[in-house]
Amino acid sequence: MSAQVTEAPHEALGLSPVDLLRMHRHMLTARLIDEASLRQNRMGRAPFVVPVSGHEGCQIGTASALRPGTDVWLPYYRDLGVVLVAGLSPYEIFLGVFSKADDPSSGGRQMPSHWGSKQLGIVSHSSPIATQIPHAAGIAYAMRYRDEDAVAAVWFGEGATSEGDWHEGLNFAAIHHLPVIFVCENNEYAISVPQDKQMAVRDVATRAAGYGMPGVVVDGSDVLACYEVMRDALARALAGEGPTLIECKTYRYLPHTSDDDDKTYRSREEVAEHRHHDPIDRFTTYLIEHDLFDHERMQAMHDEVKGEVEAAIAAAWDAADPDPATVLRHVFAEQDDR
Amino acid sequence: MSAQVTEAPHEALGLSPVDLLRMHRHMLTARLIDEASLRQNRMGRAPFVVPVSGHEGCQIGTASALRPGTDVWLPYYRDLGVVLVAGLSPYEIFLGVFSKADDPSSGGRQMPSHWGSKQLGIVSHSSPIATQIPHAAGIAYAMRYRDEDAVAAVWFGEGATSEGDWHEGLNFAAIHHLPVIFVCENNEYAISVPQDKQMAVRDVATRAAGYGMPGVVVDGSDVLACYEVMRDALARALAGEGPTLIECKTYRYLPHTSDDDDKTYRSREEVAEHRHHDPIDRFTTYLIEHDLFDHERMQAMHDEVKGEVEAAIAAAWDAADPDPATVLRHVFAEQDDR
Amino acid sequence: MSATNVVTAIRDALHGEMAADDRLVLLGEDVGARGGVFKVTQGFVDDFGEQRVIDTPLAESGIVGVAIGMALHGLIPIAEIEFADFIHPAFDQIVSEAARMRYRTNGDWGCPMVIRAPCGGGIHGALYHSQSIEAFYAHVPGLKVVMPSTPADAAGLLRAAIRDPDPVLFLEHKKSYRAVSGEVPEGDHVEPIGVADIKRAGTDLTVITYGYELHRCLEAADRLAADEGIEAEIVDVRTLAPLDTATILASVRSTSRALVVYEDNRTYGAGAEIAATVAEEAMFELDAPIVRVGGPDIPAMPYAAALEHYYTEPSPDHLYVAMRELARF
Amino acid sequence: MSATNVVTAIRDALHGEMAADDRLVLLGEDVGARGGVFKVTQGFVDDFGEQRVIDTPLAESGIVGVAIGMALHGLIPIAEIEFADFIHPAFDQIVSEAARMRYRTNGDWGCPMVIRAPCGGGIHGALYHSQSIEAFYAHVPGLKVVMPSTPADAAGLLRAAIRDPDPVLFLEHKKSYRAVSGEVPEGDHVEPIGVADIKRAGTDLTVITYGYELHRCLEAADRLAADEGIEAEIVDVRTLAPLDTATILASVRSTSRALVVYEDNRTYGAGAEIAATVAEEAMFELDAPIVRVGGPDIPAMPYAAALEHYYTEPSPDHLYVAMRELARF
Ligand SMILES: Cc1ncc(C[n+]2csc(CCOP(=O)(O)OP(=O)(O)O)c2C)c(N)n1
Ligand SMILES: Cc1ncc(C[n+]2csc(CCOP(=O)(O)OP(=O)(O)O)c2C)c(N)n1
Ligand SMILES: [Mg+2]
Ligand SMILES: [Mg+2]
Repeated sequence: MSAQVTEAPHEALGLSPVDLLRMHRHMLTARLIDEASLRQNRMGRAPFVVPVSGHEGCQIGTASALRPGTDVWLPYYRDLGVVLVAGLSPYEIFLGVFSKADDPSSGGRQMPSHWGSKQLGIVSHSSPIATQIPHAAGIAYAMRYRDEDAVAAVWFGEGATSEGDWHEGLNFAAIHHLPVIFVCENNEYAISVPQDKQMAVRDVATRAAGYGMPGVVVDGSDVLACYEVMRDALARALAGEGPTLIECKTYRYLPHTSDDDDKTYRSREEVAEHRHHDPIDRFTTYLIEHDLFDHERMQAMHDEVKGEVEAAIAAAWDAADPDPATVLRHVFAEQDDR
Repeated sequence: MSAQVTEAPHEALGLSPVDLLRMHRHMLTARLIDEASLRQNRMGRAPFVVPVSGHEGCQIGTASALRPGTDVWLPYYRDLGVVLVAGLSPYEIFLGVFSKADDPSSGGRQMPSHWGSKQLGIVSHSSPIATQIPHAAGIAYAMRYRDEDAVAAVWFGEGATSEGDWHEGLNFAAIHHLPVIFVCENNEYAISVPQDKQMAVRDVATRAAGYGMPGVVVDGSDVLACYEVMRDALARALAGEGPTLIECKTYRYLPHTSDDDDKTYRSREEVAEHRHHDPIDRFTTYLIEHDLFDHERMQAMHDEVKGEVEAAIAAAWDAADPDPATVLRHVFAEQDDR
Repeated sequence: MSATNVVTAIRDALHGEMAADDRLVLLGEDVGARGGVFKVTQGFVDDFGEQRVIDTPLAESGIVGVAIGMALHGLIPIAEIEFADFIHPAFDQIVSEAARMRYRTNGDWGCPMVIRAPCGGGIHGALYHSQSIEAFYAHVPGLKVVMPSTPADAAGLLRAAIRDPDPVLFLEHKKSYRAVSGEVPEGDHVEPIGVADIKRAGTDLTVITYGYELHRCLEAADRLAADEGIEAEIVDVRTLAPLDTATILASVRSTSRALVVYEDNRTYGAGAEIAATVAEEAMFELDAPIVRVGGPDIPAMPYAAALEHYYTEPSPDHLYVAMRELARF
Repeated sequence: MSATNVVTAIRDALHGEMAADDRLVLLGEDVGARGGVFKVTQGFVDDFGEQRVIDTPLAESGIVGVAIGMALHGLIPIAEIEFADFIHPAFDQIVSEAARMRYRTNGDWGCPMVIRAPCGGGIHGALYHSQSIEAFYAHVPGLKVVMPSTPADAAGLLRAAIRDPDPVLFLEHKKSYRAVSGEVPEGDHVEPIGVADIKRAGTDLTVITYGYELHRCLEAADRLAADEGIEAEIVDVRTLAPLDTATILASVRSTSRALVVYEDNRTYGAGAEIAATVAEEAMFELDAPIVRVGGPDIPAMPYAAALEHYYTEPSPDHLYVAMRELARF
């Protein structure tokens, strides 16, 4: 078929079959962790979980263009896919879900999905929305100041764009042409608030021009398209051309969190309609069309990842809880800190 | 000359000679109050004053399109010209400059130029920059809710556009298509910070599109042009078409305040160059060209306004100071309030 | 009288006020179709329409700033902050604008508005869904800070807040929403702002508290009375600002012992003002030192059950023990 | 030793630290060509370049947020808030982010940064250029709050703040900038954060204060000693958080009388924590009730001279009188 005769999209992007299968596996891992976490929540073993399903394409697509160990990640709570690419393991994810002592993000102090790991360059974020946007600009300023060949990438929802911090962060980054990439995962809702009550424009990317940076809209269910715009933004940033605002059109298949009831604000039909554009199915089809994958190997990978997730859950569940005696620690630096 | 044969610009705007002379007088009054205030400051009778010189064109041009008694004014400290149009008298202005008990804005509690008068529909503002932007949106929301045929207009400098409140206020106004007009007096500096350190775009008006409202750039030294864009924005707002962002390109001839030394951040040549576009001279020339004014009448008006200002200073200086015994009052409502 | 829980009492009072006065508008995140994350405004958008029940953008400073504008132009806005932990971006609008509008205009402009915020911990909300914020705002002249702990007080004080000519921060302890039930007077019952309430009469010591800690103190006091016949008088502050020092001092003078209990981290917390007031006004009438029991000086409650429990119950029966020790001093 | 005023002491110490460590960057409004509205950073942009002396956009939350990012990536940012009154928009970034970064990551990430803010009144700054803000921030675990009042303390504590691994809010009373002069130790002199200082020894009463009030108290105490031989011991708190309770309590125990003086409006102010601590720890060692003298509960100082004066000097010699009365009690 066509993919054989002309250069395939992934080839044009310089992505090898190994790269593609890694990306696919990350997407599948995110999805299976999501489903397993919700089961843990219903079983009463996880008081609070944050779904990702639907966002895997834009998260893994954009994140895969970065360079672990070099670039810095500023994800938000929805970004399970991003932190998997950044290097958190399913086991570490579930240490957070079960708020265990070894949870790398916070040792069980923050809610699950409040990511962080200095070792992996994942910057800790809080619950308050959009506060990490100026942090990304400051990190990018420090990168340039220190002559690092690196960028800071920050992810957020379309609701976050309404906060003053979002505005202040983008403005500062644009003024100083900083190596930072702003990635908006526009899933049409901020909990229950639809986009038309969040802003009077169709595309968040429209705002980029007002700051003096390029704005790009991309189909979040197309993982390769997301990879491509991120790769280009990375090149711009490294070339000293400044920040880029990327808007990924996506959709959240599940409730906002395990505490939410999305039936109060959107119809089942609407959700079902969006599921037809599942980024994982779409990418699977692409891989099969390009003879990089078949149903057999797909099943094998599925079983393998499923087993990995089940093992992670079992191990994390048995891990030690935080010691209450530590609750007063780390308000300020201790000997070994800094 | 040409103005005689074709319709003159002011005729096209539906402005009568009386209207034009009132506008000119307001501009002249602002300028003479400004100069007199600085003299009072140097004499040690006014610890703190805020210059307006250079902004008269955009302030009186935009303000003159509104309807005193109907529309609501949200000026900032630079807006001496706006509050004169709104109805504050030179005497009331100097009650503020000398922080007298009868100062309509605050009874001598706030610094001079922190305007406010419920009777005149001038909303009190504080020193913190841009906080009045969401207030304007809220007032406009209330106007529509109460079916009033009115608009709220809010003025601010280009520096104010960097605050989160500016972003949040414009976004809310655009989402609800509110009858509010945002007027930016872009004088290229926020105290010492030049525009290129404030934003990476040439025109603040560029930001309007990102909120889903029209953005207009106008020459702030052309009082009639400012009147025209404001008149059009008023018409849009009253027609239910929502907010407009107007950017007036202007320049501040004097230091930021009587406490500032602008020689530290801009050259005398730069200031001198801008003075060539003095909005008052320009408007005077226009009036003379259209036979609405001559040097004699100009001199007469000048003397008349000068006398008015001197009388205002003398009377205000003799007015009563606030009684220290009142300092604890009005923290909360008293019987007669609300 | 009818028995109901705190969240229902608030919803009913709010609904009644909305129905009675169309100057009232609600604005906040998810207050519309979703009815608020705690369902306080469930169904309101159907009853009052989108013009009066406004789903705002995700911007707290804007929410409060817009509400101030509404208040300045004839409406009575009731702004909801989804969690008190997220009120911080609005600090400037509340402190510099709402609280100072009347003073800075020498009484010319007023700002009648209510800001509702679910606060407090113990519901597994972690660092950013468990905070106590009253100490920051009680210190601000021009702002009233109310924190009811029972359904009756919640309904009565909410009506008072809505009818107050000045801005009122109305704090609702989210653990009390469904955990606490009680009688609510029928009809237009209003509880005055600025008046503390003795929730339990006693002679051996005075416990001054508010918020969900009130219920922990009541429980401990009853056990202490049963076990040892020690009778604690419990003063529910209810309004942090303006503080009802008269009621607090009268009780302390009658028992000669004062224990101040609050959930917020201890240092520079609201309990400091209460303890300082007692020390200044009634020190020589005390038979024992003033004792404060506050939360640990850490940034709110951690998530893990074991850690969160340490915050609310640092030691078994810590309130029971504190009361007993003070009574026996 | 050399005599200099507070603003010069701060400038010199800041300049020295900048020269010694290129991880330091300054950011704020007008800090560049203008050298800051109080000229603290005058000439810095010429000496250190625009990369290290950053004129920021007019956005306080952004200033602090960007500084946090810098601190997270190897720099040591020193953010200047032009006036403390304008720090409020940054409340969330300071409280939710800077102060909580270390705790929420269980020690993994730290946030070494300094936020400088000129505060306090008495310089005809009116409501929004005169505010005291220490009470809001001293209550925040994870944040250190420092407020020096002499040139030597300003220089020594600024060095300590810059070298501290955690965020420090460094408050400079703007009336002290040029009004207060004194000796500054030569060289790399560091004053430890968290240690109060006895600025005047005395035996008859202890006055606990900080900020510009320290100088008013010292002046009144000297007159009182000359007039009546009453010797007040004056403790300069210097660091609001963490509070040096040991020094305060030791002095109070030695004099048996405690007067707490602060400029901020009285209710729920920082003085409440100090008074409450004395009441809890040393009540039975006192011969007189604890007395607090704070500012009136109004939103900062009005502009008109007569009104501003009422705030700082409500009655002639009010501090002198308060000390004498307490000593004589
Ligand atoms: C400052 C702040 N306000 C409110 C909230 C409550 N809240 C949590 S998530 C959320 C919606 C975020 O929507 P969006 O940014 O679109 O991200 P999404 O959840 O859709 O991925 C809200 C309002 C918060 N966490 N922080
Ligand atoms: C929140 C806040 N930050 C800082 C200041 C100090 N300040 C007063 S005016 C000003 C510059 C304002 O510039 P712009 O908005 O352009 O208005 P202009 O003075 O040029 O007319 C600054 C930084 C303030 N008043 N409020
Ligand atoms: Mg969303
Ligand atoms: Mg300007």
